[in-house]
Amino acid sequence: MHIELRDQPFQPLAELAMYQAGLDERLAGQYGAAAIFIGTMRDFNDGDTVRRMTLEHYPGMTERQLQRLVETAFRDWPLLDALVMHRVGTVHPNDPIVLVAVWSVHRAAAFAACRFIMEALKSTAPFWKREETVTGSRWVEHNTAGFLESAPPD
Amino acid sequence: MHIELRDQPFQPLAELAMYQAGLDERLAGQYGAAAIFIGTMRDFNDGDTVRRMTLEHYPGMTERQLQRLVETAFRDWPLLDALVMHRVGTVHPNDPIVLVAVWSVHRAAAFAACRFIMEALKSTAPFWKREETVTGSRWVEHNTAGFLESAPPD
Amino acid sequence: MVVHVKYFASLRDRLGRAGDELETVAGLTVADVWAALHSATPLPPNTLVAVNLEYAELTQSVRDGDEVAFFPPVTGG
Amino acid sequence: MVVHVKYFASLRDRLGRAGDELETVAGLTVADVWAALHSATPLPPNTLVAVNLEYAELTQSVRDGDEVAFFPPVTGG
Repeated sequence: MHIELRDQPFQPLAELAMYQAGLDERLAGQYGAAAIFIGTMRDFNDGDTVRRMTLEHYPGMTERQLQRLVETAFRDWPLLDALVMHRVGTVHPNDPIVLVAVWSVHRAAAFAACRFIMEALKSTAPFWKREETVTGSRWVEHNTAGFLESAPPD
Repeated sequence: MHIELRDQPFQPLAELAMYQAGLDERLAGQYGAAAIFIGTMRDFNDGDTVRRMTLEHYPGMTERQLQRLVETAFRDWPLLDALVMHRVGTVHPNDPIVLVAVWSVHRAAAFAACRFIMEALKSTAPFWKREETVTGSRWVEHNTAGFLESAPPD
Repeated sequence: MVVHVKYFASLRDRLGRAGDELETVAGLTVADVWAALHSATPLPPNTLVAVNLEYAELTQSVRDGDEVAFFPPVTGG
Repeated sequence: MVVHVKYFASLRDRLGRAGDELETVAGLTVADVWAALHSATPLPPNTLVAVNLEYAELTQSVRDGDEVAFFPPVTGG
């Protein structure tokens, strides 16, 4: 399990490939499923063009809270490994913000745990976004709903 | 949208990075979420060590069925792009079997559509696995349940 | 009419061949095609059926030149 | 006792500072800490609270040396 904050741009797929190489030394043949989420900065929000964003966090508490929610996922699903990376500092459109990857024997646990970690991160990890639009800067007031929007379609 | 069968080992993260580079030329700043699933061959199943596996498919129908289920996902969720790759032929433990990646503005659609595509692929795409264990070869009878196992824990 | 019949995976192994060419009269359903070729072997339960690369029901009518496939539950992914 | 108080994001901007050091008597709750520092400013609705880097309730007791943080709903990910 690895949790890391990054204050410079990072490449989630490259990070994932590196992590997976180390994981394969320990777990090759054991995991059947990896569920991965990558969150990327958009250049628009609430109808406005966003040029830049600052990600503030609470040093110490953020890492602890991420650790806690990943441990909760390990307790609730049969997971083999997990990787969480999150940007802090100044981010620009198309910059990756968050990477969550979860490995398990079967896909159901991997999907569910990856989703759980993202939702728990969004609602409990102490990060705050301030957006810079053409008209000035503003704090993002709240995150979009997660599970509420995700029901399978009719 | 891209759907591809591969008859030789492939590297999902490298394929994803290449695809993403092309996608960024068209969609940089538009997508906020990528949900990705990678299925990998395990070296055990139903209590037995599995040394090798053959993935048979129905040429023509398999591609058509994959196309159809990805189109269903595009109809049911606001997706920006999707990539599906699947192995056929002989695979060995730790070889990637399937890659599903979905890009959307928000995470809820990305997660739900990625999950939907995997479940629909598992239950409708004409692939069949024959495992070789120490005691001989056998056809895998049925896939594990998907959505049934995935409810959030109590 | 002629119907091109295909079998896959464990069903192909069980029947000992990958397909059949059936010359028959018009007006058959998918179930009739199976029965015409395998009078001694009932269609195994859970067998899936496709006509011209699309999933189909056993009651679907078959036309001259159609490709009809029978296969066990799929196990990809 | 001394309580180390921190503010984040829009709440910090609103208060015009990142924190306070509160010297006070023992026996305060988190809510009392806020009231002691901001008698003129009710705690904004939806404000989250942490004590020593863990989420806490407003009713939690605060001890000498504790770090108490107040912040708006989080928006990471």
